[in-house]
Amino acid sequence: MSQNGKPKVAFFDFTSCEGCQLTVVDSLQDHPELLNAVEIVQFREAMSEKGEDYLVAFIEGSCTRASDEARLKKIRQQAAVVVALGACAHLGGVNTLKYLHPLDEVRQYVYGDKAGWYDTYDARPIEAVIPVDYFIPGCPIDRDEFLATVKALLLGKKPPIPDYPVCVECKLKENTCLFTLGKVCMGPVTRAGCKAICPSYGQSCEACRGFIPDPNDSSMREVLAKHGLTPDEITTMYTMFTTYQVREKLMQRASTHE
Amino acid sequence: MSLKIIQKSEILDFIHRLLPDYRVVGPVESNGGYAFEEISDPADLRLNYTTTILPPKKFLLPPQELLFKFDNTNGGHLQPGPEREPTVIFGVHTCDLHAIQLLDAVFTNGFADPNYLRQRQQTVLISVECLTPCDENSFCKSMGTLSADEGYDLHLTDLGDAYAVDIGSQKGEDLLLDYAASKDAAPEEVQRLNAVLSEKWPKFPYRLDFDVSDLPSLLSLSMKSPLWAELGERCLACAACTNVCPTCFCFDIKDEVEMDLKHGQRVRIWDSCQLDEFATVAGGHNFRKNKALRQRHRFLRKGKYILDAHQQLGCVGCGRCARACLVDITPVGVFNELYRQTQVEGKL
Amino acid sequence: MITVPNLTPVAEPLHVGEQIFQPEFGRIRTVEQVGPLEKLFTIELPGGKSLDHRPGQFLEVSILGVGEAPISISSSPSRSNGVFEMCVRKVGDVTSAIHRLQSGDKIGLRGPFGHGFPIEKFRGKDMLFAPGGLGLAPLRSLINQVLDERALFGRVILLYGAKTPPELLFKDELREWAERSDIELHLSVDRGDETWTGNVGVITTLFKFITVNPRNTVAVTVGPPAMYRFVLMEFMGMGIPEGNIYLDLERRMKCGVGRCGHCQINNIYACQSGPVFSYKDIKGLEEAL
Amino acid sequence: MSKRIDVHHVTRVEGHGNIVVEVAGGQLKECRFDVVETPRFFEAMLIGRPYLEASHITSRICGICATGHATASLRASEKALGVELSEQSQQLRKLTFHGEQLDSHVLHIYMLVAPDFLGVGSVIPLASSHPEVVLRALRMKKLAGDICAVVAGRHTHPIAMTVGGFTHFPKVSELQDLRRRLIEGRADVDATVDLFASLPWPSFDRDTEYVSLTKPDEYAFIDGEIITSDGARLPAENYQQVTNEHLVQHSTAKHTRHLRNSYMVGALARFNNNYEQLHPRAKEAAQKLGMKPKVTNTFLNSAAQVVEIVHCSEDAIQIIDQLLAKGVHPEAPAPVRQTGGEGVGVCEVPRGMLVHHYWIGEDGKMTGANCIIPTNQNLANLEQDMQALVPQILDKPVEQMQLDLEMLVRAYDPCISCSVHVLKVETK
Ligand SMILES: Cc1cc2nc3c(=O)[nH]c(=O)nc-3n(C[C@H](O)[C@H](O)[C@H](O)COP(=O)(O)OP(=O)(O)OC[C@H]3O[C@@H](n4cnc5c(N)ncnc54)[C@H](O)[C@@H]3O)c2cc1C
Ligand code: SF4
Ligand code: SF4
Ligand code: SF4
Repeated sequence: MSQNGKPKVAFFDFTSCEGCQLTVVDSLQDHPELLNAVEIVQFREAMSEKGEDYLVAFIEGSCTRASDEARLKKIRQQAAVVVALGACAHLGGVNTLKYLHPLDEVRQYVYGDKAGWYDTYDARPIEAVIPVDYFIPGCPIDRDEFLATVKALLLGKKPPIPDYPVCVECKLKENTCLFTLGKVCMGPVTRAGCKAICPSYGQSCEACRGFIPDPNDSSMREVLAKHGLTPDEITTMYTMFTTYQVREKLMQRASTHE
Repeated sequence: MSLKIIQKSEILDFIHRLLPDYRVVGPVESNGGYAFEEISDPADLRLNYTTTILPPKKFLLPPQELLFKFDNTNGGHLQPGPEREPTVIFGVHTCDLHAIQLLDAVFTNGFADPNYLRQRQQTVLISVECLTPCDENSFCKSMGTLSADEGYDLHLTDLGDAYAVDIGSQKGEDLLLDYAASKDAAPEEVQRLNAVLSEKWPKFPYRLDFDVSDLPSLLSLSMKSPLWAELGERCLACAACTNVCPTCFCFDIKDEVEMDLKHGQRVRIWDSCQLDEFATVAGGHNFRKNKALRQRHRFLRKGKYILDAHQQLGCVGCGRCARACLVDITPVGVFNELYRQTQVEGKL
Repeated sequence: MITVPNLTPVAEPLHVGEQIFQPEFGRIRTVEQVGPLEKLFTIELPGGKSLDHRPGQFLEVSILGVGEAPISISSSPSRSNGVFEMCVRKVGDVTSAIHRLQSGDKIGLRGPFGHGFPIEKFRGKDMLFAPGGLGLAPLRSLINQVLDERALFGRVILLYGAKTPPELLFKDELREWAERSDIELHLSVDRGDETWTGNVGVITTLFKFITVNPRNTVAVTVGPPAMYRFVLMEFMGMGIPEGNIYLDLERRMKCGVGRCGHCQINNIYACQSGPVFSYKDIKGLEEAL
Repeated sequence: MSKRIDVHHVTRVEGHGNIVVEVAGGQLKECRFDVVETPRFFEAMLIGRPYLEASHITSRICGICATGHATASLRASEKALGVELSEQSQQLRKLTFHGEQLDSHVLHIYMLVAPDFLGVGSVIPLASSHPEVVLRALRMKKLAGDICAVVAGRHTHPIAMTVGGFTHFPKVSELQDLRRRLIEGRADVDATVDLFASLPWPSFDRDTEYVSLTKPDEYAFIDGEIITSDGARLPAENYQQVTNEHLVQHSTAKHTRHLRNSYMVGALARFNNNYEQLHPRAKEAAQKLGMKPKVTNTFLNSAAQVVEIVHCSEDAIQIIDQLLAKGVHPEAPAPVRQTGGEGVGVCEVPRGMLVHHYWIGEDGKMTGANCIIPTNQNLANLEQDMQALVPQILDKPVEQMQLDLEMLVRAYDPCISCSVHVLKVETK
């Protein structure tokens, strides 16, 4: 807490597009009073000042190189509460698409014979490196959910991140289901909270918010197959943001079968 | 009560005259289908719609409803939710009308629910007679909801260029007299109505393989049916079935606060027995721990539990859940399969 | 076939006005830590109103901005003095917020809800209480009423178990009861420590210390869901009729008035028909235990 | 006298970059802008994914110019697959593009640049010292974001834009509402021009080659040819002749050079090259800001952004008027004419010219990609500017030098997170 009684919060970014930080700035458009409720002591994208005595750390971006780990650990040491901000931090996000190709090939493709100059490894969620208290899912995060999380933390509550799937919100919006329109969608197994924004704008949910706690994967894959997807296309659907999770699950299954 | 006639061309004027005094709601085109929406341009109304994703229930029991506001500055000052608007709902199909009658019972029996009732008392229901089935998913005829002799304020039947109007209540009669140009039905119009009604019934198939009065006992006998486990394998637990259902009324209650953390509101939001969390208590114990048990609960509620508590079936055969389900779990399919199983076992 | 118990309300909630969802505000008089995670709150109603509850009933307790949680009334109606007590274990959002309250603070209340124990049916009977852990909190209300009407009851036996010695709640009262000759008290802990000289083992290990007259005994258990099956077996093993066995079925609850659906056990709503049930009434319900 | 300036992670820019300046004995020894942002490998990540996903993946290159990346990506795929956009789709694309341009420019000039001039460390103290300025910025940003939201669902990672058109269409009432707000918003736009016209812009002069897209009939944002202030003009497909990307060791971002050692892209380049096509109200604003091409003061890149705010607001009104006149008609995306191919998509995102170059296989999967990011193109020029600026400010205290250098970096509105999407040029 600072002297004015406002908890000090800091924002950090790792490998990301900074769209979640931008969404934080956007959330001020309708709620400038946020600045009265917390004291922001670090926010590189928006300010030059730097305070090191933060209580809550919002971390954007995934961990993609060994040197990120030390920085993450330092933040964890200082912060009483660590919140993963957005899909990159929460899931590894779109950065984990790298997984689908052997890493050397990726580096080679982009940097050619200079590949050795750059330090990088498989992208991973920050939870793979430090304990994370809460997460705000989404690529990008949802403004309202960000504000609700801040309020919940101030009240000493768990942030109200839903455990139910996107279909719940999609139905409440009375969208015609994409499956009815001959398209496909990851909504049934994806964590809600985005107000089903993608199906509402005519596009498949791509699972940017990660999976619900107990998804019925086998049934979901059957649904996708029934709507004409090949196994390869189903893998593609499952890996836009969640390659890390899908891979973890496969490895888990492999190790239990051993 | 007496039968009235209103010309189709008069409906637009009827709504125009209502608009200053009422929130007018009815089926309009939306997302390639239809939806009950607030109407600002009477020309948008589609009384010959097929079905909607969400039932008109959403105007009586909104997906998110303010229960009261609070100001916590000095320990708690409460302010009840806003006054409800007088509302006319046009185009309620008879299945949905039966569903609203059930909701009326649910929210009146025991501790009456002021939030629901405040809106309900200010709502005028104008139902329409269905003359062709919505699609292959509806099974209203099997559920006994293909017609209604009560529950509406006004009831319209399409006679071609005019609607026959049944008056179901004083509220309906007053509305008709004050806002619409109608006349008494002539004998030949009464005849036409009878003809229309008798022609419609054969067009609707029975979809249950047994009489609906056997449904409650069928379900009691089926508590241990292997079917539930099969459904559990398939069910995605997306809760689409309950969210679109006109008779589902389970809810959650949540607090929302402003950024000052002092002012806020308590809201009621739709909940679903199909979601993992629904029956989970602190410590993680879930009293219906898998999808199979939750599906069983859903169907027993529809065909038995609600009947036990409120003397009306909890399913009106609208078919919405069947349309919404991605893995083809449908009441007709489930009920018929349970019936088949009991037949094989020689139980019923 | 599943049975449909026919349960008629025995007590009307007093503090549910027309606005069934709006809490009234009581004021906290005292707060006492009674277990590692448990605090006992003494609360007075505005204008010195009395709660007039029955043992076994509960309140929906509100912290505006955080939410509501169902909490049993832990004090006996026979000792109201214009106040009542609730014992709250800190497990989540609402219960943590309740724990942050101090004496003098306001607290939102709705209820009391549910049936209490049908105490008039118990009079003249021997009473066997077997609460586990936090289960003593709701049962304490009934126990104290029985003690206050001691002459109207036969034997009073209390078997109480907790996980560890510090988790035994209401130690002062336990000590008092231990000293009374008209209560047979047996305590047990799942895991002992250096201070503990009593019985070690789950609560069912206490049954070997007692004998009862099954025809004339009312047995009551309140505790975590996992405990019930075993305690019920003990009760029935002693020959106590199912209709004389009572238990408290706690479920997630939101409204308290039989509508929100969370507490539904097959066709009944635990908040309305319960949370106290006789075993006879619910044994046919697939989802009860 | 020797000084070393080492700004670790320059703040108030998008992404991570360090300034390293070393002066010994009054001589500039070293002057570098290190990009230390983590490499991201988007081009490689695209390989093997269906082309329909490409714009969703590449919008994640940058949250600030997400719509720009999506647009360049879609244009690349559309060129590769022979897709012809309907007029309505083109209008909608332009409208949402303006939304992003406005959002990004407002963010940059108000939240990142203005604090330097108003003597505060960031927008947060600015909110207490100049609340009306911050509230105006937030209002303008909200309107900008809402333009994107109405057309494509949201600004950061637009949803409804797809190869061949859109999957969702704005309602007439939504467009009318935006139009009304844009008209009302003119007051905020004017106040913005006045505010920035009153700021003491640092004097600095270094002519360079200004590179941008150009179109015959409009101030180019989407599509067009490449034009440079040194007189070159070439089709977008030949972008490599201009960009000449090369790797330098101190940076995870690639550098570029054309006719000189470096060139500049961005609002100032567009202003210099396409001034005549600005909306009359934008030209008026330029006059107020004292700008007439060719402007060679890099700091005025931010002022050129102010001019573009006026232009984009006015052009957005015109586009909405045209859409409203014809009515918005939901339509299926334009058909794909060939199964695979190669295409170059170009647009002028807030920070300058952006190129996406795609190769799509017969099976509809991406086989190669190359993205040229504006900030990369500017890095060499930024270093040259720093080398020119340092001797002018050598006698200032280190803190002041540091601030001046940071201000110079910020003038470029560098988007470092974008710029690390370097890649090898040859494919397959
Ligand atoms: C009839 C009844 C009597 C109870 N009596 C007591 C008592 O005397 N003392 C005591 O400490 N606890 C009692 N409980 C349990 C108490 O209600 C829960 O521990 C409490 O609701 C948890 O809420 P929370 O917000 O702190 O926890 P969270 O885990 O943050 O709760 C999340 C949500 O789950 C719901 N929930 C979780 N667990 C339960 C539960 N067991 N019952 C109902 N809702 C739950 C709550 O509504 C809450 O909104 C009783 C429960 C019931 C049903
Ligand atoms: S469109 Fe997607 S999210 Fe919406 S109901 Fe269908 S499957 Fe669910
Ligand atoms: S619909 Fe799916 S992809 Fe879109 S924002 Fe929601 S969770 Fe993410
Ligand atoms: S259960 Fe299905 S068919 Fe029955 S009323 Fe509900 S939505 Fe309609």
